[in-house]
Amino acid sequence: MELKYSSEETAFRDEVRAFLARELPAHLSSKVKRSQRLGKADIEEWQAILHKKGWLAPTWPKAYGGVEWTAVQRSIFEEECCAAGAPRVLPFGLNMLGPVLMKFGTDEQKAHYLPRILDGTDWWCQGYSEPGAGSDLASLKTRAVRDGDHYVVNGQKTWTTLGQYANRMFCLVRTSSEGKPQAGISFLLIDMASRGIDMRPIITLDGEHEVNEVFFNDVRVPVANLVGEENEGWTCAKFLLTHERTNIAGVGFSLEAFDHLRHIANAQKKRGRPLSEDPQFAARMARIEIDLEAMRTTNLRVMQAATSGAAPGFESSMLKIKGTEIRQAITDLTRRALGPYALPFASEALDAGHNQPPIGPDFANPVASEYFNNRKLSIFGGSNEIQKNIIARMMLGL
Amino acid sequence: MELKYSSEETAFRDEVRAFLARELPAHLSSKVKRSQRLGKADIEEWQAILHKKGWLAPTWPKAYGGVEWTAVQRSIFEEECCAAGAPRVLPFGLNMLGPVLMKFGTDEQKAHYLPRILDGTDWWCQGYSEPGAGSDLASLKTRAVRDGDHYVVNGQKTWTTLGQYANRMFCLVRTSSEGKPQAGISFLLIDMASRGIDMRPIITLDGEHEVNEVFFNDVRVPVANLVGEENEGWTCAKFLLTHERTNIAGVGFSLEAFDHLRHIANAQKKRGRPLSEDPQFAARMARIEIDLEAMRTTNLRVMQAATSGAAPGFESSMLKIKGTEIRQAITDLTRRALGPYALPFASEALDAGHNQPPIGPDFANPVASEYFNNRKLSIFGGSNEIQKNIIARMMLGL
Amino acid sequence: MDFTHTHDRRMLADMASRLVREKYDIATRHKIAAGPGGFSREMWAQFAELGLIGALFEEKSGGFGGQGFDIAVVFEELGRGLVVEPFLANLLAGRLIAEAGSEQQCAMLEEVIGGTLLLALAHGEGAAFYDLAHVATRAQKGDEGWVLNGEKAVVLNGDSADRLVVSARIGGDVSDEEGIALFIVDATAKGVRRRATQTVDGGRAAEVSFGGVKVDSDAVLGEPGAGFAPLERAVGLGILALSAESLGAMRMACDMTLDYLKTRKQFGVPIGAFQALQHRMVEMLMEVEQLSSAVINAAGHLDDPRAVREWHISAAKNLAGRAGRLIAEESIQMHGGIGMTWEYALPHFAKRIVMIDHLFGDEDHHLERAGLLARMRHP
Amino acid sequence: MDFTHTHDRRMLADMASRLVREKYDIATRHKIAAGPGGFSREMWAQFAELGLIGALFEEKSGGFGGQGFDIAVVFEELGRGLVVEPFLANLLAGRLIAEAGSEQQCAMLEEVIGGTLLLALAHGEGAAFYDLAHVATRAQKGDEGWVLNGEKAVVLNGDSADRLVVSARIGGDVSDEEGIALFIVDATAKGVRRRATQTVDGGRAAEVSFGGVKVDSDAVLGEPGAGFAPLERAVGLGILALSAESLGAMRMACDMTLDYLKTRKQFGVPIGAFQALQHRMVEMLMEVEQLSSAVINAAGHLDDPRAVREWHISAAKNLAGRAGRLIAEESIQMHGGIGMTWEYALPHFAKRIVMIDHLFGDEDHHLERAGLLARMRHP
Repeated sequence: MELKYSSEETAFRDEVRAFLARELPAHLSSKVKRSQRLGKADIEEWQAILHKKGWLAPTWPKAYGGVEWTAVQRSIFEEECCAAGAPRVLPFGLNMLGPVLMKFGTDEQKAHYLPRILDGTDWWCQGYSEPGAGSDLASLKTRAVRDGDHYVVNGQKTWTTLGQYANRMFCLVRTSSEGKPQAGISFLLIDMASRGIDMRPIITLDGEHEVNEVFFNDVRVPVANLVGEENEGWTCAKFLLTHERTNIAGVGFSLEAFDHLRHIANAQKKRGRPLSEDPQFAARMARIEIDLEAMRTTNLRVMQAATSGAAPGFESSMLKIKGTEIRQAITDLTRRALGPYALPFASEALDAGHNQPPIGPDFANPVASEYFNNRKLSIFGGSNEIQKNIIARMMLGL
Repeated sequence: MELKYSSEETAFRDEVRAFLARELPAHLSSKVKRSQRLGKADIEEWQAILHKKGWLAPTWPKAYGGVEWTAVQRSIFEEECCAAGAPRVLPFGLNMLGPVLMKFGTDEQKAHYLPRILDGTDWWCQGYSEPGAGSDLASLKTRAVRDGDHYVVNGQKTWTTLGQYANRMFCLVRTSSEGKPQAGISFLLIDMASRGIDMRPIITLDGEHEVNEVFFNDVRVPVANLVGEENEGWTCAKFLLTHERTNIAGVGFSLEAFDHLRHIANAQKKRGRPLSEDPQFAARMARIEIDLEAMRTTNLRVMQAATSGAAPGFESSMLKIKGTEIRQAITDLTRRALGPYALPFASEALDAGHNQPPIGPDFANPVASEYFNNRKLSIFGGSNEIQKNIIARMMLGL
Repeated sequence: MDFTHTHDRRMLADMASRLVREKYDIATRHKIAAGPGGFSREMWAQFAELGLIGALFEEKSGGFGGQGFDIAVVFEELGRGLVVEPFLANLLAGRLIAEAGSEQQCAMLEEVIGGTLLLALAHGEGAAFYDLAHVATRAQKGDEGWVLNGEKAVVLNGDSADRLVVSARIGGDVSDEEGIALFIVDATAKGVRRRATQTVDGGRAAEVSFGGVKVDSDAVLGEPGAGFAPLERAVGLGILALSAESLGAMRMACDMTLDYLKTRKQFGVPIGAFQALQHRMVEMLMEVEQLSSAVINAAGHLDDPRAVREWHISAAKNLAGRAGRLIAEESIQMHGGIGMTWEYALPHFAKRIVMIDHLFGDEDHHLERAGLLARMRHP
Repeated sequence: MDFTHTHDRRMLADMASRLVREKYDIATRHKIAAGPGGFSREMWAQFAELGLIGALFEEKSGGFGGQGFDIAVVFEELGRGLVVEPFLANLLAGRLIAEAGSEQQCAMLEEVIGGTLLLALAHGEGAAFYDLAHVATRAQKGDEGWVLNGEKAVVLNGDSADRLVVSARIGGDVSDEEGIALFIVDATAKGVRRRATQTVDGGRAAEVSFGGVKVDSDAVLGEPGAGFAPLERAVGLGILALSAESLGAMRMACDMTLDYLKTRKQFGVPIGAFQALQHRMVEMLMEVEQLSSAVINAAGHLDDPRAVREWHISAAKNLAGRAGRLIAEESIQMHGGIGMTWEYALPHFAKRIVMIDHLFGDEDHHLERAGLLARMRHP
């Protein structure tokens, strides 16, 4: 046991900091720090910078252009990026599809798609959930019927995050209704420019367009775009879900959000003293900080164990649950810190370039909206209830 | 809506107070106030005093010797008795068996048993739970086989509260294994002096003897002791469980316990100031008091609605859950109020007559032990989980 | 003691309920909220005509009720419809005028009850953080009246009000209860600047600044310097109203969630068959019943001595905050993705429920206050 | 950074684990706890022989470890067996002597590590309520030494200790950090009165009063008046130990509950099939993992600057308190009636877990303290 960073690790942190100070464009970090909207170009710009440095794919093998950092390095990188206000790196290609292709893809698929993920040619989106298949994913109904060298796809996907920017989708489709629901699922790669695809925005409770529904009407997909065997897509899906949970704890986000909360609680006054000194508020802050510091260590323990071969199971579900609970607790407390200033909300102030003076303190505008938006954290990516079911099944063996 | 007590209600409260001041023996209230053990004689003494006054059976019809108080009168009586430190009145005969006999008993049974409940001739205990039938009561296995004018009973009951003092037990036994488990159950009255009954104490986690297990080995019970029809005992059982919940919220206990907590929190000092003024502790107290005052009104609303004919359903389960949660929260906070003085525990100090000086403040000794003992509240009498199942079934109709 | 409503009050509740149900579906509500001023003047006129504004005022003020239970039943129904019309603003300012005002001043309440004059309370300030006595806005006595200088924050419906009831300090320190004066100020008076903003729950508010605003002596409401007591009473009614509104919104959120649990299927069964969700649903329902009792207590103790009255006010608001967060978050969680969408009604209820916690003291504020008041009651 | 234990420490943990598992079943534990002094001197000698006492002390004190992780792994195993032998008392007083004592004074640690000399820390007082600086007991300087007067409350294993480390005030106000002196006092010295008591979790403690107790000058531990800093460090180790002990007890409670969920049947299925119980069990397990991390953090930051070190100490104790209550109450609840019985092991674990919250600051105390320390770290 050694909780101190080694000199190599400290040097790595310095290197990351220097890189961020030099290469992270101010117009991007400014948007992130002020919770303003990031567009497609913003995200692509940052990913290109990381790609140029060779740091875009921390978890990929070097052979595929990855970095092969240790767990501690990855956590340092994540913390520093969050602290600096770097845009988040999209997980769809890098953390979800990439590992699936490396494990189940043909040599042609790997050679074609993996470089395009790194160089930004492809923006992938995820075609998993359907209106009738959320937590119960295996009940999905979107059908793919073989027709010569093609599959013909019909059905509907939903909650497709940032699908409006994507040119490709990895998609679970039903190729058979024999046997258990899981048995007849296949994993397909779909060109979003294909005829018969219709994408419609879903506006979330905070008025934002982040997710979409996607309709498939006789969409023809080459059989070459099948990953793994036909009807064996569930294996890919499960594998993907495990890897999606890299960084599922969101420790970096939470540390940065807690810092922001501390800033706000010091600035806000209650009876003339900083709110951070109010006994009730201080207790709420302390409770979150204690949970967060413990989870930071839990996360590193799990990541380190996973690196040395232990399969993430109980732990990855736990990190999802605790990680999202803590992130939600932070945005909840940040909302409370505003008092009545949580109410005013100018949606237009979330656009860069908006330069009206704010209503209330300059940090106030996005806070309540983010609190509501973050309710999604415990729903998406396998709801926290599903995660608890997974843990219970493992622990109880029932 | 009128939250003020009417002049009649205020006069009634005065009458109750005067009665308690005059008739409640000091040696009993002293034991209650100091959380000392009450013996059989203590409880019988107090019930005899109430019986003499005609106040032993608030919920019974006058025809059977009851009082027929209104809901508000009952709550006043309960609050005043708790505040004065009166021993609790045992529910087994009065609130459980009594109403069952009135509803399902023969004229002979009513004429024989009801007066004996009031005058203290019979001390009833309950024969419901079995080692394999707790929350799942209908799976009980104790068998009664007809043999001429008798049933022959074999099996085991458990958690028999104060069974060590009882001369009679009302008991659920299986008389048939046909149909659903509920279908073959009968409701029997058993003389505890019968040959073949063996009672053994169960010592609880706090070292006390309050509950027992009872073994039946070829115990002969006259068929005349069957209440209701053979195999129809489940109807009696369900009816009883509903009536058991009279006063299930325990508002009077909670009010008195909260007063005691307030006393302790004023006496205990933190950094030289009363603990009751510490922001964190004050917040914990306030939260409980708010919940308690709301439940006091919820309880009266339900009681009043029940009096005017509405069947207690959702509400009686809710009162059980919330009522026990609040009682447990109070004993939990009382424990916290002691600081390190929660640890010392002299069991012998719970006996009247003990006159060693206490370790620490005079209120400290029983507190932690009571906290642990009160864990039972959410388990016994239909666990809070079972109550939630009941409510869910009603609400969801699934 | 009696827990049944009078016939008249049941009629009032039924009428409000019917109106909201029939005329205020969620689509209408969104349209109204997005329109000019954030509410509908026609709808306001209808509410006035049916007596729902009058129900908030006592007969001596020209109203038809004004008791705690009148306020509670009306606002509970408003909460069920997420009604955005300025009931709260007019209750707060109107009851403050009724409480402290001269006969002449009270005369304007006829127009308020008739729906033709709109009021708002300009009291809270940016640095107050729920401290009701915090007033930095100053009033200086001049030759013919007073001059007001200062800024008010998040004035509910302050953008559309015709008149503002303004608190300003004439003595004492910034958070003293003594030294607060109240004024009735024309919203278009010279030196009054209003900056409107939408609120995240679909309402409207304004920042209002007073730059050397001159008012006549007859603009003073009650005794100058003694404004805290009537302010506390009026805000107490506002808190009662908000707690009841939140209760109504929570009942709707629970109804929608129960309905969803019965109809939404996963793994071949309605999700309501899952025990973990069942038990969480039960906890939500119990908290709603508890809040319902706390609202009854607050409404029924309005005429009690201050420490009792205000304890029950704080108890209701604390429970509204605690239960509100539970129900808002859990109802979204149990709905899953659909609960996150603008198109569905539920999240709008959740947003209103949570934002009510930010008005006139959140759960922590009222928990601390209840503790203080309890120690006054039981010294 | 590395989260694996060294080989030596894994050996230590294994040895402690085996000893507890093989020699310390619950029946043995009850018998020992009910015996004279509340613990077994033979068992203590065995622990000494196997080096478990020595593991708590650094090599320079004659021990074989004494690092934070040594303490953590030993106490976690002690927690799994509900061991009642006076490890904590000897850790607290022994490490205080090691920290502040002269070479001569430290010489007695050899006997402590050998199990032949028993120590206890007589510090807490009735009115302190977890305030570590609260010392009303006074020491007056006389001609040839000091005279002690005062009373100490709930001195863990104070009834059977041979020597007491006593805090007494020689200057400053009753809760000043300055002005605390420490003394090593023979437990049988004239004027020392001890009143033994059982504790509700099966341990022993004593009220100890000092009535004009005379001690020599060489009884002073460290610099008179500067006792707070070493006291805080020693108590910090004690809190680490208690948090780890609680962790071990919680792991046992969770194991028993998991086992019960798998085997106990209701309604024809194991009760672990009920989703509400499953999810609650998962929450328990997650909190245990969190506490495990907090214990690692506390053990690993012992050499950091005070604000960091003590923040992690308070974080661990707060989590031990919070997680402890959850796991104690939930494990009893899920067991139902059987969890309420003396005969069954579980409730004894629950009692110990909850009572640990009452030693050296409960969850609220350490929450407040963590908040203060966090503001020192991030001003």
